[in-house]
Amino acid sequence: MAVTLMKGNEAIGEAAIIAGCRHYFGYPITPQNELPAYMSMRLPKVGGTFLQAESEVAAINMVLGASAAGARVMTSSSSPGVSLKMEGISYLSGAELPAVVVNMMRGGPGLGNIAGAQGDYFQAVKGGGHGDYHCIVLAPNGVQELADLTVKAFDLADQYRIVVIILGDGFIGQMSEPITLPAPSGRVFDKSAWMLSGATGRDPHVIASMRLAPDDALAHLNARLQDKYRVIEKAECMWEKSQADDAEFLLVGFGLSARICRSSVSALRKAGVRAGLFRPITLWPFPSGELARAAAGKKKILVVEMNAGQMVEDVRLSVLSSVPVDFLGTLGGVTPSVDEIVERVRSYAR
Amino acid sequence: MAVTLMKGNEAIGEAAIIAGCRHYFGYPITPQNELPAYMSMRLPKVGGTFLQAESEVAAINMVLGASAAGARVMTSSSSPGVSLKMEGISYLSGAELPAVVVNMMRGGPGLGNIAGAQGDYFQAVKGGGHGDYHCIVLAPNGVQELADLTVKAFDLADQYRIVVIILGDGFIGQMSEPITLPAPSGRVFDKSAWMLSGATGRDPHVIASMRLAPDDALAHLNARLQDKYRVIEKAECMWEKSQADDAEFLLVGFGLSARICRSSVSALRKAGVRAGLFRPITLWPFPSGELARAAAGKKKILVVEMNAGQMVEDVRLSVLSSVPVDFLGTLGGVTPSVDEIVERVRSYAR
Amino acid sequence: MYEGLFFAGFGGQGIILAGKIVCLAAMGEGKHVSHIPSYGAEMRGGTANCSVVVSDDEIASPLVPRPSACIVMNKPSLLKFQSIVQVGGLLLWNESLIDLAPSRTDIETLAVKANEIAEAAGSYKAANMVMLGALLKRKPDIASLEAVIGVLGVAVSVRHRELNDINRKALTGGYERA
Amino acid sequence: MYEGLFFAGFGGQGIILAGKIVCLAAMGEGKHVSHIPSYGAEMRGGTANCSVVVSDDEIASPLVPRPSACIVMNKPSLLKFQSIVQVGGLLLWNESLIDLAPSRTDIETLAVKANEIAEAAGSYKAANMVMLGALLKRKPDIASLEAVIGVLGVAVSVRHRELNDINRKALTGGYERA
Amino acid sequence: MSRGRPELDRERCKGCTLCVSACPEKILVMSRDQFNRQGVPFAVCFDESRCTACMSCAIICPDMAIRIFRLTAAASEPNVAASDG
Amino acid sequence: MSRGRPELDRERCKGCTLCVSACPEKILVMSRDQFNRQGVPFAVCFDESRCTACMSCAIICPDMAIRIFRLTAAASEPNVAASDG
Amino acid sequence: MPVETLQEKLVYGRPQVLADVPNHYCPGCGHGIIHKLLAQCIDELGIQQTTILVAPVGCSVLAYNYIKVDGCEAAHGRAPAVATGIKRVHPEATVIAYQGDGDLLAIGTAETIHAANRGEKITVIFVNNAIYGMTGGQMAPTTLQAQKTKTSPYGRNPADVGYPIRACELINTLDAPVFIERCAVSSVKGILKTKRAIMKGLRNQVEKKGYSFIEILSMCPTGWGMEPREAAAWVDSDMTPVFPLGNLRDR
Amino acid sequence: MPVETLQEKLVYGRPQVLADVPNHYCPGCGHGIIHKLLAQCIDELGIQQTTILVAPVGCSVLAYNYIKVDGCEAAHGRAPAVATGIKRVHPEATVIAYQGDGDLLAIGTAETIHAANRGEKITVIFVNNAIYGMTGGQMAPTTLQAQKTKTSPYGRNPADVGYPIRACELINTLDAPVFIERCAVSSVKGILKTKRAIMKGLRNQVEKKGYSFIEILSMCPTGWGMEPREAAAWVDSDMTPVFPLGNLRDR
Ligand SMILES: Cc1ncc(C[n+]2csc(CCOP(=O)(O)OP(=O)(O)O)c2C)c(N)n1
Ligand SMILES: Cc1ncc(C[n+]2csc(CCOP(=O)(O)OP(=O)(O)O)c2C)c(N)n1
Ligand code: SF4
Ligand code: SF4
Ligand code: SF4
Ligand code: SF4
Repeated sequence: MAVTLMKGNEAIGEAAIIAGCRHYFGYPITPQNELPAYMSMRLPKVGGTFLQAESEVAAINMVLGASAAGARVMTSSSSPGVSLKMEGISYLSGAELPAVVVNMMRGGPGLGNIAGAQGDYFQAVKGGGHGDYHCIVLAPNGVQELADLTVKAFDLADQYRIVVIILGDGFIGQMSEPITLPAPSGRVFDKSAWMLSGATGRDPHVIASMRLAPDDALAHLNARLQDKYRVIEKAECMWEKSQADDAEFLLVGFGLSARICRSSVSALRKAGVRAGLFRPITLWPFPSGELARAAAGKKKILVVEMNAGQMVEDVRLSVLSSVPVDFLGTLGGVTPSVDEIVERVRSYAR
Repeated sequence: MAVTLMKGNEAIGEAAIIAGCRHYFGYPITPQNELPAYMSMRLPKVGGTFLQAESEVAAINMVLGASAAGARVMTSSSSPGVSLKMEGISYLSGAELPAVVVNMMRGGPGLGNIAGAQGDYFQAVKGGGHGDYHCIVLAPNGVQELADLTVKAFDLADQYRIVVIILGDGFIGQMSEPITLPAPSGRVFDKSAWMLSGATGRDPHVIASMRLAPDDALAHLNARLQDKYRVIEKAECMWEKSQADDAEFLLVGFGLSARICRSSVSALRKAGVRAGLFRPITLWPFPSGELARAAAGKKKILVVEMNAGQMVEDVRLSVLSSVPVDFLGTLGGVTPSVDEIVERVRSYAR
Repeated sequence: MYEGLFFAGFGGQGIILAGKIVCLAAMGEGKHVSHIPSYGAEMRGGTANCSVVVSDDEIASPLVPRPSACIVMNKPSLLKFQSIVQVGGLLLWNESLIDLAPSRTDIETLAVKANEIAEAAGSYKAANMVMLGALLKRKPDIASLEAVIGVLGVAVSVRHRELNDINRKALTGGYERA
Repeated sequence: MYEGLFFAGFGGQGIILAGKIVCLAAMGEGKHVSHIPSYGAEMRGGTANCSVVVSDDEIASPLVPRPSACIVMNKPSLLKFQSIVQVGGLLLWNESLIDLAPSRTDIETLAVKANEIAEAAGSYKAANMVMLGALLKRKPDIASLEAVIGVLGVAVSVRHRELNDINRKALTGGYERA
Repeated sequence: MSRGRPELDRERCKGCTLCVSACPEKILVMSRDQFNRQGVPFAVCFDESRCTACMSCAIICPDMAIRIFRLTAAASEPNVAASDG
Repeated sequence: MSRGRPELDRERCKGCTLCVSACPEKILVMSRDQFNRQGVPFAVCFDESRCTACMSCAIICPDMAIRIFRLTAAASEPNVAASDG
Repeated sequence: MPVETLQEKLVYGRPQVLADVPNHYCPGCGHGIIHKLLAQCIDELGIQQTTILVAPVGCSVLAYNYIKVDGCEAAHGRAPAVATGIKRVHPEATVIAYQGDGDLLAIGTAETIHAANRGEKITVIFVNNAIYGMTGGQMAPTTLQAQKTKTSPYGRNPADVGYPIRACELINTLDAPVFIERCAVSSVKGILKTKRAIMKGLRNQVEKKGYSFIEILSMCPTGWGMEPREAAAWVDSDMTPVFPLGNLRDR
Repeated sequence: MPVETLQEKLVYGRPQVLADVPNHYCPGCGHGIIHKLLAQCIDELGIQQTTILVAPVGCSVLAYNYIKVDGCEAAHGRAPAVATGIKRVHPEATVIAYQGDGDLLAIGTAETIHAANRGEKITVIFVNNAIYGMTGGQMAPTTLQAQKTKTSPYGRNPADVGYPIRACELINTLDAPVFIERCAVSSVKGILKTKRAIMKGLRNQVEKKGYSFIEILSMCPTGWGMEPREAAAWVDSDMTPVFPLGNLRDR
């Protein structure tokens, strides 16, 4: 396959089209504008629909409609815009509709700035919307993975009838790297049992998250959701380890932070410090078991994030008291530096 | 002071007025409609402003404007409506504006139902909006506390220039109990250094969450926010213990669940099982240290929530591996029963 | 004392109000009380019910999963709720609208022709008061009939105060017939 | 080899494009590359810069906190970024628009009259290409001049392709003068 | 002139009385002492012979509690459900 | 008829040329080989004597790079900043 | 018993697509009438198998339980966005957004205006009952001047919160819609007119013409605190002067 | 040097309330002109000390840095809501919501309509430049038919996404607003008219009259990919036919 230099945001777009996505609804916001621009250029050429919605709220509800109608559908935004989608994501989750939502995070809170950041981990992973639900959260660390995970995201969404969030950051979206465009997975999902298409020769289908009667109807829906989540937790954790087995110190990071950690591991190894990296690729389900195994016997874990400490809670929940967990965070769209990471880890060794 | 039978939602309204709140912006949603209705009746009588906004999004942004203008201001909603306020809450937090937001939680996700529930713990406590921010989250367990904590909420909001969320559930909002209306705290907060009122004889004030230049301006804002959060964590934790000291088993719950736990403790004690209760009153800051102390030496902790397991993560983060933590949750607006709690705890004793 | 009460019927029968009146009266007599309505399904045409606790001690859980006394005002409520009454508890049912006796045998049951008695007192709309009167007779520790009559003025919204004469008669009628 | 490059100037000077061209050329020669623009402050009137890594090995972090070579196209960029160049690294500065020499003495510096050379090649807008040419001469392991000229056709958007003749001349001009 | 018959479903009737006001012949009234299983008085026709099958009552009924039959000469179209108005 | 003088702030000028088209006397042009510190050509007045102080250029300038002075008889109002248009 | 020589013919019966179950609406509620009309039109156009109904959050949240077509819930105010998503996937389907006044004109204002402005090929049925029914009678954007509601307990005061919004007139400023009409279901005549408007609105979709908007003045006896008959009379006496009936556009 | 017998008088200078700093707008951007007009009006009305400016998310996000009055950021689209909150606390203040077309007519449609409908006593300055400037030139609700933008790369297609929305006409269907006018800053004459409209809009607040809405057609040379002069000409040639200039209401 040919190698192309592609911008992260555009790679998502092309990968979505490869995955069979023909409907995109979104609203402009930096730093992800190249994605809607790309879709507006490409989708009409492949018989698809690009629609710039009047707002992020409208966009996520158009996604809901298109998904209910059986389509593979995507929206994208960045932090403030994604906050506006919270109600809609909760509705999609309650109605068990598949959708792919991209968040190219920027510095917050509020209007903040447009530098890349990782401050929306809690929102994506714990659920920024109301009620008990989960989205599958994928954290690509570069352009190739953005493309590959986009294709995977559509399959996961359809397989589990769930929202899949691609949680990137502005830097990754803006970054260009050479990639090999992924092939379609070829997986086919039959939606005929539930999708809306007109009740031709069958009983009407209804897509709804409301459960009023009997009293425990909503509890039943939730129980089914929880069962599904347990299945996903078992089946879909993804992670990457590098130089972790013999390491004394384990760095944990996702997305861009993980790449900075990888450089830090090299630097540390060069300096004679046995460091390794554990990188969760799925943030939900969080690879807790794998991390606990990887962490066993380490002297210390250092979690590096471009936020004030979010994933670190899941790391702690994974290892509990078995290994001490330290945290290094950067705020407001600043990236962590290899130097400070190296310095921190060396301080443990002293 | 006279004892009055009051509905939870109305008690909040009256307490807010006692606390000096003269501006309310909201949008109808069950199960909190008695609060706006009450405000629409009372505020005009005390020279205040009640305004039914066109949406929850508009309401939270009116709150932002009124708060920037120096007023004590409140909004209220229930789960789906609160999801729509996430962007606004992130903006308020970034601009360091005080506000009181009430969420009378209902069954989710999506439209769900209108029974009381506790499924928005993560949203309130971890931050459903984008970026690194915290709201002080208060979890009253009855009508008296709803009133008392409402008065306190306004003081906390002004003292720290922070959003305070009163996280109740539909049952508590709808419940009537005899209460003694709280007195005003008498605390006075001088907002003249930052509020908008017209630049009379001073430099203009600007209220904003955006920080563009220099590159680390947003990092600085965030660092200041984080410092503030550390102060609040030290100073403002609230909790209640009952029969916890000699207990072998510790129940942990908030709001209505905590009251059901209290009944369960009585039942267990009657049955000869030494159970006790730890009830966080502030969910953020979470009383981790106190809980860890209270938990020391217990055989087991049982966390009871009307959700699929949310606060239980903070309990685990507090006690780590020191005490085993079990969870009992109810879904979709169903309340836990004393019987099942008792049964669960007795199973530990066996 | 500790009584967990449960009132059930359809919207418009004054279920919530009956519970509130009990609370106010019991409060006046120094009791702890709590009242939780089931506030329907955010839609029209639902049933109405509420849980009331009256207790000498502070009330932990305000929920009443197994009431010591239960008032049911229409047939769906009887069918749905008779099972939750605690063994040995009391079930008052509105014979005027329910054509089927309770099937439980391990509880005390009492049929009350509430609509008829209320109609006789002036309006069938006071059927809730009839049931309440009957309850007070059977569960005198909750509150006295006088106390309940005494709070009517506060409890009933201004619009309906003219009904209080009827309410008083209905309460007494129910009390006497129980 | 591993080169961390940094390009800085104001919007409209073709900073991002210069970085992209380097990537494309280096890719063609089998290198790993990455390119991150600083995409301004979501507002107008900002500066533009980008970080490029060219490496024989897979690239871990695409960030370039301490570039081995840095091109600055205007004065604010010089003032802001000369300090980040790694000791012994290379700083190329556009003498046409900067009236102040770099103050660092622990790095290699090279003044390029980019606008003049570009103007001579046909348009001052090709100043970025002049700088790039100079860079290629000094850091030949990044990519060959031919490779860079070879990718111009792909890299430059259709609208501006007629400029590629000028670009080629500007590249060569910069290369020759460095 | 043909005549008709309103068929009132007392259990579906919610007692709104809209049909009563809508009937131009004024032949509908609410039951007085009778209640349906939902406990409300329901609409009844006290003089079907005056019904013109104008369908006004049925058209306005929000609860589809009224069907209208028209009485026609025997050789008319087959008797199928139809919605009109 | 009074005469005037446009005062052009070359460093504030962004070179948009709106003033050039707005000037009814056509006495403004963009600098040719000169650039300001931002690197753009700036507006200059090549014949102040023809300025009528009509203020058109100043009014349309988005960057407040033009101030206008009117030349009046000595005994006129005090010389304070005024905004007009 | 019919006279011997006569035969009984059912001339007004339940539309096939209207489920044979009691609805949950209050006595005298206009939603019941409008559901029936919609069902009749779907029947008569024979489009049951290609219709997709988007139900709003409001009293009619369960509309898909009564009208037996494929149905979709929309979050409060978002029915036009959801309908847009559906229609863009199934351009052949007849997509209906059924909405109340809180839904369509308050929280959903942006979605309403923009679906109309795009000329989405959908049919919007707008039930204007001048109040929020489902949540217990709060002020709506269409609440009349001086009308008392749960959140305008002293009557809607235009000096404070403005005048009722006229949806048809608002939408009539946009270029794309092909059909805009306001009707009322407070009388038999009004109902017949309403049916014709709905028919037209649906036919415009079948014929791929474009966006249709039908506003229907409707009774909410519960929210208004009126007897159903009073409520119907109030529509005619108080609502129609503010919301004049008639067709505003038919292309 | 002026002629001896003559004296130089400054007749056009920086308004006092306009900060003496370069703005960040692109060359030829209308925002700079409009800021200046607003500053002149504030100066002339002498209301600097009682004015509160709500800046939108858009190119003018930093407006409060240029106009030296109390300033408040609003989330994208929410300026009217923020202004409402402020005005309800300080009814004596002059509260201005300054907004772009994406802000006011897309994401903020509901807030726009409802603040206008309530007759909030604020002044809305609506900068219509037919595009999203800040985010790099995407389609706006006011983008013209066939106009190419980043998200309408083949030109805005009315059959797919409808026609440009006319804000003034939309708001003119509401009862409460007291002043509605559309102007343009593409020419000196237009600028003078615009200033008068802004003046009126602010005076309406000082005089406690009510809600004023001023739409200003403005150039975005960068977003349109035009030279500033072309852009100004395009406002007159292409925008004004779609958005006719003039006063729609003055009470
Ligand atoms: C986001 C959100 N906000 C508020 C609500 C509560 N809510 C449910 S229905 C409704 C309004 C109902 O009024 P209307 O749209 O006029 O319809 P009606 O019930 O009168 O038919 C509201 C505010 C909700 N479910 N979701
Ligand atoms: C919730 C949210 N959505 C999107 C954005 C991104 N955004 C910033 S400005 C803008 C639109 C700018 O266009 P306009 O309002 O027309 O103002 P202009 O820049 O043209 O003056 C957008 C979409 C944001 N900051 N927040
Ligand atoms: S069909 Fe006409 S005449 Fe007959 S009962 Fe109904 S309304 Fe009256
Ligand atoms: S209109 Fe229907 S529901 Fe109403 S009274 Fe008549 S039959 Fe009954
Ligand atoms: S509340 Fe009003 S709109 Fe809702 S069902 Fe009852 S009458 Fe109909
Ligand atoms: S992008 Fe357009 S609106 Fe924004 S500053 Fe530049 S010219 Fe002005």
